[in-house]
Amino acid sequence: MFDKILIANRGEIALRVLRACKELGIATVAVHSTADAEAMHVKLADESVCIGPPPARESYLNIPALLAACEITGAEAVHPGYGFLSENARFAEILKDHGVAFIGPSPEHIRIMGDKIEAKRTAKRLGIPCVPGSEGGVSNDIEAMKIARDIGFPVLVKAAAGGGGRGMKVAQTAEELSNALSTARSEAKSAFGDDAVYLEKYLGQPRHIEIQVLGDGKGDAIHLGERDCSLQRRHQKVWEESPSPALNAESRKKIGDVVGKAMRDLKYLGAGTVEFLYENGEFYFIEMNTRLQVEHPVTEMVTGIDLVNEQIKIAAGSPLTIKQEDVTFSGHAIECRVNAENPETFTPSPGKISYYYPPGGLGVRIDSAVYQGYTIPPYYDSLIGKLIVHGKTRNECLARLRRSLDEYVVDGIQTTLPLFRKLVRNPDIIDGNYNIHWLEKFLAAGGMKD
Amino acid sequence: MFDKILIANRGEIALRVLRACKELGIATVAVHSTADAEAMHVKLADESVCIGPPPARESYLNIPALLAACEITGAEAVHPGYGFLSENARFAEILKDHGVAFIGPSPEHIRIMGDKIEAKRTAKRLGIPCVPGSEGGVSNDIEAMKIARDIGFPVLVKAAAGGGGRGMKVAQTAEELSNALSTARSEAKSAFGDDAVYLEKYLGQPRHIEIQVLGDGKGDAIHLGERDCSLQRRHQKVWEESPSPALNAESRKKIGDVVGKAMRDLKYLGAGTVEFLYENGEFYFIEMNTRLQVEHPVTEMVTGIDLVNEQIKIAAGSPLTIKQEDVTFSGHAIECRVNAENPETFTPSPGKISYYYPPGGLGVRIDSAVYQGYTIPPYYDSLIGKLIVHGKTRNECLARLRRSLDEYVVDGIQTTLPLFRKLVRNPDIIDGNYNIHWLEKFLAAGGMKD
Amino acid sequence: MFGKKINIDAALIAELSQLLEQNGLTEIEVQHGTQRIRVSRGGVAVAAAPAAHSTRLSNLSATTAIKDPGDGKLPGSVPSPMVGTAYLAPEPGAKPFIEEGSKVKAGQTILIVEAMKTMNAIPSPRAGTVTKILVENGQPVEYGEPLVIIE
Amino acid sequence: MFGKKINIDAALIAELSQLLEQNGLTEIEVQHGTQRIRVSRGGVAVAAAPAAHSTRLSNLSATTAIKDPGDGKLPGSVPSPMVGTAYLAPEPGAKPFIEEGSKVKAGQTILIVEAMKTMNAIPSPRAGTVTKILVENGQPVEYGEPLVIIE
Repeated sequence: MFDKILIANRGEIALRVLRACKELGIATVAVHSTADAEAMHVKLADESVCIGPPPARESYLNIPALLAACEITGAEAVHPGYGFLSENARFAEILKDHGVAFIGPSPEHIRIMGDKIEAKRTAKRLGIPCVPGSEGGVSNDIEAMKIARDIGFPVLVKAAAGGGGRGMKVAQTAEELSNALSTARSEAKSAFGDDAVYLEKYLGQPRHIEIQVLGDGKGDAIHLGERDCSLQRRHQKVWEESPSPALNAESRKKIGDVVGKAMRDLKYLGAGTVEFLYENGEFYFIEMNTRLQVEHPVTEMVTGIDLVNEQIKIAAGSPLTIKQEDVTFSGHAIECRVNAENPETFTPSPGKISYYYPPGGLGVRIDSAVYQGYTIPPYYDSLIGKLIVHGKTRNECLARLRRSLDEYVVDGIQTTLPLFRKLVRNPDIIDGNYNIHWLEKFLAAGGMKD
Repeated sequence: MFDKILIANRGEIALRVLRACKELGIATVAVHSTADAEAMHVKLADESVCIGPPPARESYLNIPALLAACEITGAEAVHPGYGFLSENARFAEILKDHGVAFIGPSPEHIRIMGDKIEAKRTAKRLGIPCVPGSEGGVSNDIEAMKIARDIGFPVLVKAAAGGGGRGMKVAQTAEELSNALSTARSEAKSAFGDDAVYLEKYLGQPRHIEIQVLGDGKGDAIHLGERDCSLQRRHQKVWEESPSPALNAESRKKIGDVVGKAMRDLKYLGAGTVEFLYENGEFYFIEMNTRLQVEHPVTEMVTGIDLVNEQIKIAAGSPLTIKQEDVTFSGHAIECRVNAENPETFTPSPGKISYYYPPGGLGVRIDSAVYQGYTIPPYYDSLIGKLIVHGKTRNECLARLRRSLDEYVVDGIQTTLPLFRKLVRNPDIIDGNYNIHWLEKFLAAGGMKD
Repeated sequence: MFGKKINIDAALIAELSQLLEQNGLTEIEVQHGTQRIRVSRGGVAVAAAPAAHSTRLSNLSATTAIKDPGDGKLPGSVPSPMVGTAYLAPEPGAKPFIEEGSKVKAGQTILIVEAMKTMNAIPSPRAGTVTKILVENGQPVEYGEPLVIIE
Repeated sequence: MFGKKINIDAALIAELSQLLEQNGLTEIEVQHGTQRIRVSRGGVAVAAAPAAHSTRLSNLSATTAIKDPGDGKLPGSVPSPMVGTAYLAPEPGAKPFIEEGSKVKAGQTILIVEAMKTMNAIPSPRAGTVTKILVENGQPVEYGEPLVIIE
């Protein structure tokens, strides 16, 4: 096992990793920019090293500074958290070259999953279900119709050279296909100078469901069930839960087994998440995150497994100590991401926390690195805390979430707490009846004004 | 179900009950003395009523004031918490007479279990194991020897009229009995003017182990396993855990089944705790507490059952929704009672909390009603918070407890946190190797000075 | 909502005041979620119903504690010695014990607080003039809540 | 121990100072549990080892934040532009780049910071006199940590 770990991150995830290290009896090194000298992870670490000025590229993304910090402190391993260098294959490689362990997967796997096309090709090869489509340009309407009938309507016609939604048309039925093709072609031609288009199954109302995995890099891997992260705003998850209101034990086992097998075949190392869109009972691969995720606590709450603890043990060369049959799912967990933002406009609200009172009691977990008197710097992301609540049932979990949101006090800055107080009382949310568009629609319809 | 509950208590337990009410959608009435106008349970309740001046007998123990508070607020039920009026049979009766439900057992059961002799008689009748003894005075040495051999050495010779340890002698072996009898008789004669003595099995190194029960008052009852509360100072529990390091699944089931059956036969209503001394694999009844206990969270953490929620549902006339076979024990939980006291002398340390930072993260629960800027009044008990930690194993739980104790900051007053920081690192505690005398010996030997 | 400062909606108060006048009322109370506004004329100007002080968590960060009306710190006020229901007259329809402007002697009954079906006569603590009656007939009162002001 | 104020044991410091002198040492560091005392002479007076600032939770309640030596706010000081190991001479045994009292020109190398096996020459930001060298040869330095004072 490692004697000393350097935590190459900040905020709540740095504290999360630090806690796991302390519980394993491993000494910790916090690194920080000059803006984070007063941060909680710095105060709690055994050692700390200032690695640069506030801009992330000169501090938290500064590989030479991080290596020098490893050198002068003698850290044996680096935990990258999420964001920053956590999915930087080069960082993982350089660490390896310097004899420092990277707590994460192999550089090769980071690289594969960081490349959208390569990731999809690999997923397909491993038997992970992907969005069906034409796999290349369609040359004429007859071929297009054949493919469309194969994958089933509605279909999406996309410009091969496209991006940003231009040259994209939906054909709900066979009748609409010809029209959609010609419109997409002409838009593609004028926008990109190339009228090649391809077809893909169109998902109108999907949920975002992701599967948590753990692998030992030697061919053993397990899945830890799913998280439903459909409540998003501008592709930012705001509320995550496990189990998904849309899955049952059978569908969970089915997709879990597929993903588990894929990870064993890949010889995946460490924690990872395979993300899917889910519609009409079918899963469609989006991407794989080769790191710990913000929402990992909901999985911890329903499985009782400490994911960071497992990450560290795996990185130190230990085989998986948990077998698939030992993984059980108990109760329900929801996470709310509390951001320092205006809850209606979502404009960031950095500044000093003049009063801080986190909720407590049965089933309530707070993962946060803020404290009363702490000043949230304007340089980094606005996540200031995660409220994670567990209950025997989804209903108990919702009731507990409601009362803990009402207890939570953060004064001096604006936070997204009022948004969650609305959501937890919304009938659609209570019924689990939402998809990836729900939150944007709710906000656009003035849901926060009622 | 009740629409409105009055919480006849203060501090962390008032907040605990309030949280359960909120999660059940029940309106809450906080009552408070003038000293508690700024208390957290008052701030969070839907309504609050000031019921008297600081002394408890004029406020929290003031039955007419509590009844008047029920009247003016229209509360349908009263939750008494622990302490104060929670084991006052008269209060339970008067509430009933006024058409207000008491969230607790029948006045009859409160009364029986409040009388030491009656409680032991009832326990015996119900098949609960008690300390074996002579059941009355022993007239001569021959009879005494016969009884002593029956119950087994060591035995305790006690003055029938005694108290306060006078006229009490231990006979470790048969050889010592005659001497112990004559010494005890002469001490009893000179101290109480009565030389009658009786015999009881002597427990030298017992643990305190208690069984949590829930009954519906109609003959259904279950047990929720045990708590080991052997770490005590002056009969005050300071650290409680479940499961007990001394029991295995078989012994747990055995005593649990005995207690469960006893509660079914008694037709016990609500939550209760049957307390035992435990030595050499045998249980000996001490008393039964007919209320919620301070240490109830450790049971909640290992069973996932919300005890206060169950109390309220039972009091509203609902049958038990949990069957014995549904109760499972998962992982390990430890509670530390954080008191506003000097950690060496245990002198109370009321005053203003100038800084408060509770620990967070996976497996950490805080039950506390204090907050930064709150002034702990000098009138009531010194418990300011309970840190409850859960882990998959006892070792994981201890590691997590250690790191959360190190995170916990309470400034402005003295607390017993330093005591727990010592305990969690002590080899005997780590090994679970302690009995009811351990803590006093540790303190007397200067354990806090090292 | 907890965690937010109480915002005083001056326009709403003005609107309610107008409605009060137009409809010849003495009191309007509007509750929406956890927010409550009570507008009254002729009664005592308290922010919330006496038995339901919605002192909120937002107070946690206030530098000075918001004082409960139960403090009895109003100069010249007579605090209620118990929780119960205050009555201004010995029986329904009878003449009130005191009126604003009445002279009272020490020990003279100024009102009754009923608790547990018992009528408790509240004596004046001193001789003086009743300058203000702070409770209405039949109003629930807390321990320590000011009942009348005697100067 | 966290949550307690750091108590300065003046007697212990005096004793360590005496031991320092008696044994001809420049530094003694004593750690007991989470408490650590470092006494040194000739070096810069910092409370803890440079790479291990044990800024503790007890600071949370301090009204003024305890300043990191890494702030570079010492008047006239030259802060380290990177994390690494500081060397006062171009190679072991060689003459140091500067000594206290040296006059330096702007751009003149005053020391080296090694990071990732690379020797980075640190130039003087201005002309002046070196009044204090704040780091020892081979000492790890943080970003922004004051290296020397040039007046």
